[in-house]
Amino acid sequence: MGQITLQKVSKKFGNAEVIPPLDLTIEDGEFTVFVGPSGCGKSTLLRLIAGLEDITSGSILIDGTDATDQPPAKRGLAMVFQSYALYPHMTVRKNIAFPMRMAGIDQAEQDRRIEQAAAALNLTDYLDRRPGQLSGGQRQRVAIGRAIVREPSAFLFDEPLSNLDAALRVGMRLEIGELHKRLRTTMIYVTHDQVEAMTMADKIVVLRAGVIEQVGTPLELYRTPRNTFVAGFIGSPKMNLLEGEEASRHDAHTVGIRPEHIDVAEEGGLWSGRVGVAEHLGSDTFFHVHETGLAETITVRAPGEVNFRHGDRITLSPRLEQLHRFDRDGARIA
Amino acid sequence: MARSVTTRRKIINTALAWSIGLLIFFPILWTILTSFKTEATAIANPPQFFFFDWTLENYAVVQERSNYARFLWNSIIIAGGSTILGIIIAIPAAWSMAFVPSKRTKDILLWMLSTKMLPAVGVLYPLYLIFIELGLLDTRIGLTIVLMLVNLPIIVWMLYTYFREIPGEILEAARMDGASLRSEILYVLTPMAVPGIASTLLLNFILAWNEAFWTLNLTAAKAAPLTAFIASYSSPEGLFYAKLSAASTMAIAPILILGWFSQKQLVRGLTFGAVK
Amino acid sequence: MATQHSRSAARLMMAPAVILLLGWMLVPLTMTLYFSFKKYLPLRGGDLGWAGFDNYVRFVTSSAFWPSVQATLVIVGGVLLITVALGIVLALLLDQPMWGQGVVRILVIAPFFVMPTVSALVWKNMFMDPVNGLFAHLWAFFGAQPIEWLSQASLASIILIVSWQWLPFATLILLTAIQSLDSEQLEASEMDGAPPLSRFMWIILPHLARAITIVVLIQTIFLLSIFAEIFVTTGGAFGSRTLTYLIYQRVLESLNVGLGSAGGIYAVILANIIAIFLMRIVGKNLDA
Amino acid sequence: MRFGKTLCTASVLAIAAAGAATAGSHMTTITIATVNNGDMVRMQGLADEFNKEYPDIALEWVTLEENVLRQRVTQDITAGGGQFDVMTIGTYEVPIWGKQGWLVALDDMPEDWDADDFLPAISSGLTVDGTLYAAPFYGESSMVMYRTDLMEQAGLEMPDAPTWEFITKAAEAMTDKENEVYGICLRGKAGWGENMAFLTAMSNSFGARWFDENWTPQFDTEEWATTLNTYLDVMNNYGPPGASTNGFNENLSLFQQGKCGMWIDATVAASFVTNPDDSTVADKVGFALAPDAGNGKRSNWLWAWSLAIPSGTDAEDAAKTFVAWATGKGYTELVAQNEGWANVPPGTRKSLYENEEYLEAAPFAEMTLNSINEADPKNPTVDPVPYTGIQFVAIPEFSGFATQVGQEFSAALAGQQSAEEALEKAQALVSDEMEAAGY
Repeated sequence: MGQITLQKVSKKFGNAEVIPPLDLTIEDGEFTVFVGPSGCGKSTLLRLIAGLEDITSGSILIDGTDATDQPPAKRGLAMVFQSYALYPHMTVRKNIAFPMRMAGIDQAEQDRRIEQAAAALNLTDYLDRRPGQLSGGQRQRVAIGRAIVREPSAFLFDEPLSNLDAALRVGMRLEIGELHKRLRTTMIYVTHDQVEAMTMADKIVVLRAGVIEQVGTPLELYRTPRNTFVAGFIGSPKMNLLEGEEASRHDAHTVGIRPEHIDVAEEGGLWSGRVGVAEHLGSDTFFHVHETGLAETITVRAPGEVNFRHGDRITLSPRLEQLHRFDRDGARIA
Repeated sequence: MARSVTTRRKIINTALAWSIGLLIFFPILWTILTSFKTEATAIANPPQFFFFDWTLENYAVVQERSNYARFLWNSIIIAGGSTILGIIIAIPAAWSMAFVPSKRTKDILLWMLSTKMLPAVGVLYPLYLIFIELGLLDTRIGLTIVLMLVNLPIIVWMLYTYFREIPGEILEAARMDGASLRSEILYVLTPMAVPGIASTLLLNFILAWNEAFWTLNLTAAKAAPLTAFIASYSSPEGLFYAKLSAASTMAIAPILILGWFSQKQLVRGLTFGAVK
Repeated sequence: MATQHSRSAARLMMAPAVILLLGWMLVPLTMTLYFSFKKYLPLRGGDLGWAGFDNYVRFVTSSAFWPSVQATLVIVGGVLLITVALGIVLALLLDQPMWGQGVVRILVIAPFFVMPTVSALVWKNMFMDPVNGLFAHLWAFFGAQPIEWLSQASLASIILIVSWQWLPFATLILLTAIQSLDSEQLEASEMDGAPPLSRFMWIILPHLARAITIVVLIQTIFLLSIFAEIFVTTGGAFGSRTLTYLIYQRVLESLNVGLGSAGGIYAVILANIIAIFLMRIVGKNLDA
Repeated sequence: MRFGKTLCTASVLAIAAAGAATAGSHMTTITIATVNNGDMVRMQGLADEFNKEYPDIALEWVTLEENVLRQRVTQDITAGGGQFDVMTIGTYEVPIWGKQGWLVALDDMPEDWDADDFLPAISSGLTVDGTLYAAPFYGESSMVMYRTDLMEQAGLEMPDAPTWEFITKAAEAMTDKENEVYGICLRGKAGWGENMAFLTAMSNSFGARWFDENWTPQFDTEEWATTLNTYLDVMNNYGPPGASTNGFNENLSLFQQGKCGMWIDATVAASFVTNPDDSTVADKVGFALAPDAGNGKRSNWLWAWSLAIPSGTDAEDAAKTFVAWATGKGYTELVAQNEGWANVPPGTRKSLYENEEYLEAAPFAEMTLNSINEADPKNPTVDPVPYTGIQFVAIPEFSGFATQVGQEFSAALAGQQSAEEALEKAQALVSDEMEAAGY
């Protein structure tokens, strides 16, 4: 079980309000990702849930009981830290056993759970090593193992993949995803990387300056961003946001069009411009187009085989049905 | 990446460093050498370096005159006891300062250090009266407490700087894992800080060992450590360099040997963890 | 960065150390303060009534007061200057590649282990004695008149002895600091065409600022109260009487506890002035 | 984990060990504070003999350098610390402390201790209002010790009672700096028991005094100027280098190495300079009375290192037993048996100077006795004074300001200031201190 409810939760550090009062419910078994640029308060929010920080006002309910004043250990949550926070003086086995030792679980049960977790995480051969002797990915798995054996009602991940190299990150992403599928336990995952958010989440919470901008499934966020901030944050490369005359033509203050929703051709398009940098990824090619008279740069995603060079003049055709319209305050116009 | 250096440069470095090192070490070497001389050779001009008749006579005389083992044992108890006691009191304090800093933390830390600036002579008489009142004069326990208090600020500061190097996330992890404050400090923080604690222990052991004001003024016979032992050889009837050297060697040898064996920890300790 | 719970725990855990030190500071200090207003002469039967500010006035107006403050500052300043300057040179040298670095380091650390009393005795008798000391032999060997170290150059001699004791400390801290300097920084500046001297001035020295601060702070704390070195070598004669030593003479040689206590209070004030001054600098530098 | 436990256990053990130190049997333990002078060290060496005789008294020794010892015992007795059962103190402290009631009267000592045998000059200095408060361990005056061979070379002959004029002449004649032979060695090290002991005694022979009868300091007088100038002249011209840091010990060592022509110092030094084990000039030493300047007073002092028992000790009987043993006639014989007659502690008993064996073994015995008898602590100098004491003034403040005066004179000897400046400063600081003390 692991339903987590935040009611009017706020946090001040001194006089600075980091998180204005907010409400949020995370359903049992859900994989929720907090995403936002650095400094948006997502880690703080996670630490409030963990109990590592006091909330200034409001209350936190875990499975319906008020956990606001409970110390971290009593909340039945497990956390995986950005730095993994492994105990360097203990072996992998001892690291994993530590929470159980603290909970006073008997030795046989401890061993059983360690074996199980180690097998699941491919750590069996490393149980007697110390964290210092492990690679980054292995350390990550130990940290997860330490979280699993507690059989918590929810897992909290604080940017767990940011210290890994790109290839490993993709692998670990999948492992965590599969773990979730297997355990069906609530997971809250903090990241600043929208790709991670999109690929892993059941539900994404987009935060900016402590305020929730939008909550929804990845596709909801992709298809119907509630405002220009979410529109610009979700999706890669970023959505092109245009103001001025082009926007007015669509009765909006701002219009947005994603790079993958623009077609390129040598001629005949709606807009025209000159190719700046062309990034050839093989499957796709990104063109950064200048001199369109609409914005500094318009990014376009074209199939890999399309081949224009720096300096070529091209034309662009936006698919108008995929156009997002926003008002003066940046809110979506339905 | 370290760059390779020409052999010539390395030879010059080596020669220079060794000469300076030996120069700095020379007074100690000379004392040790002199302790094996007869009184006559000790003051001979030109000075005798290695080729003299080595004798252990001075050590025998010194041992006969004063019970070295007792002074040594007192030194060990007092220096060791005060250091360990200090560490036990300082660990929680340093934990608070390092991991739960408040606006006043630094002020408290600096205040603690400033208590070390109080001139000991100024408070000797009052303290002597207090010691009489409490029956602590010439007891090892009294001296242990005083030296612990004298060194406590340094211990707290050193531990504080070591603790600050330990990432707070690990302690938070322990807290998430269900560790109580006590378990957190005992099972996670302390073992992780072992190198820092070891060097703190060492440095303060040395400071306590060499402390000569309180140890001399608050003891008579029973609790007198090696500083009192050496005080009975300063300026004796006639100047007996060889015997003085023997007594000096006996007084500094234990700590010198300890220091050399634990050089690595000590170097760390001396840097107060504050320089990286 | 913590919860209310850990904050109150923190306060509780700091309590023993704070209370002990507070007691250690306040109890004797209060007694000293009390005595300082008393005519307290143990050899005449102890407490002879209140003295008002007599002791304070007498202590400051005594001809020995200002010279003793001056001697204190000269010794502290002199030792700091020598240990820091030589410490940097030595640290730079020890940082170079060489054979037997470990052994050299041991040789250089050794003086730190020597009891102040022992080192004072050894220096005074075996080196600085104008007849039998090694220096006298050395001077005589070159045909020079041996220097009467402890009387003709008493302050310099004491500074020499104390510097010898503290040089290892300074060297080690500075060495560690130098070793932590990113060699890429130096290489970059070399690529930029900086000659060795400016590399030292603009890269190494600023990097050492923090280490130097620590050396100065710790050494000042210990140097303000040096006693054994003076007691053994000159007994405060020849202008080497520091404030600490002057108080010692008042309290324990003249057994004028009242007067000495007043001196003690002055010393506390001086120490605090220096402390505040130091803490200002250190406070800034320690945060880095 | 284990580390924490070890830490706790270790500290508990350390505290327990520190606390358990004092457990003991029915033995009475007495703590004896003493100076690290040769005679006292010898006494410590003979402690086994004491224990053979008194197996139920255990002796704890606190042997310290003179200045440290004096400070420790003074601090302890004034504060009532009770750390010591027997203290080694001198003629300066005994009258002051005895008057304060800090010392146990030695009026019920065993019969065979024979208090009447003590030399009157010595015991009078340890007596307050007719009661003896300390037992003299050894007594001393000061005298001239000189090198007979150098004197002969110089073509001079030392009279038994020389004048300062002669001493100066002889010093000049004996000085041979090329060979590190200096005509005269005198104390220069600052301290009331070091250079000031010598200079005060010397000043007496020039008719100077510390205070007039109204307790006004007298450093501005002609007599003091003559004293100090004579001293500085002879030392600067014929003294050893570094004289301003030489005390008794340093001079002894110089003399033993054959570097001094003359040395005016404590009579006890005689046995050391004539001891062939330590001295290279043992068989070339002559003795004479301390010099005078024709004013009817000689420049010799009087001192007795004595054993006293602080009142309030919890082992008074055992302490008395020890004091009686260490200062009794039996001890003298014990030392004679073990170390030879020349090494017995001198200057305390009449009987010693009637002992043929001693007189034969100690060529300096007669001169020592004469010097002691020459001294008169009640009338130390030419003019009357309000104080007693020859090389000191028996008031509590003396040790403090005399040491500071000593530092000024020492600085003058080191050439850092002139005699006039030194005297001026001395006058100022003594006036200050006397005023502070309420005279």
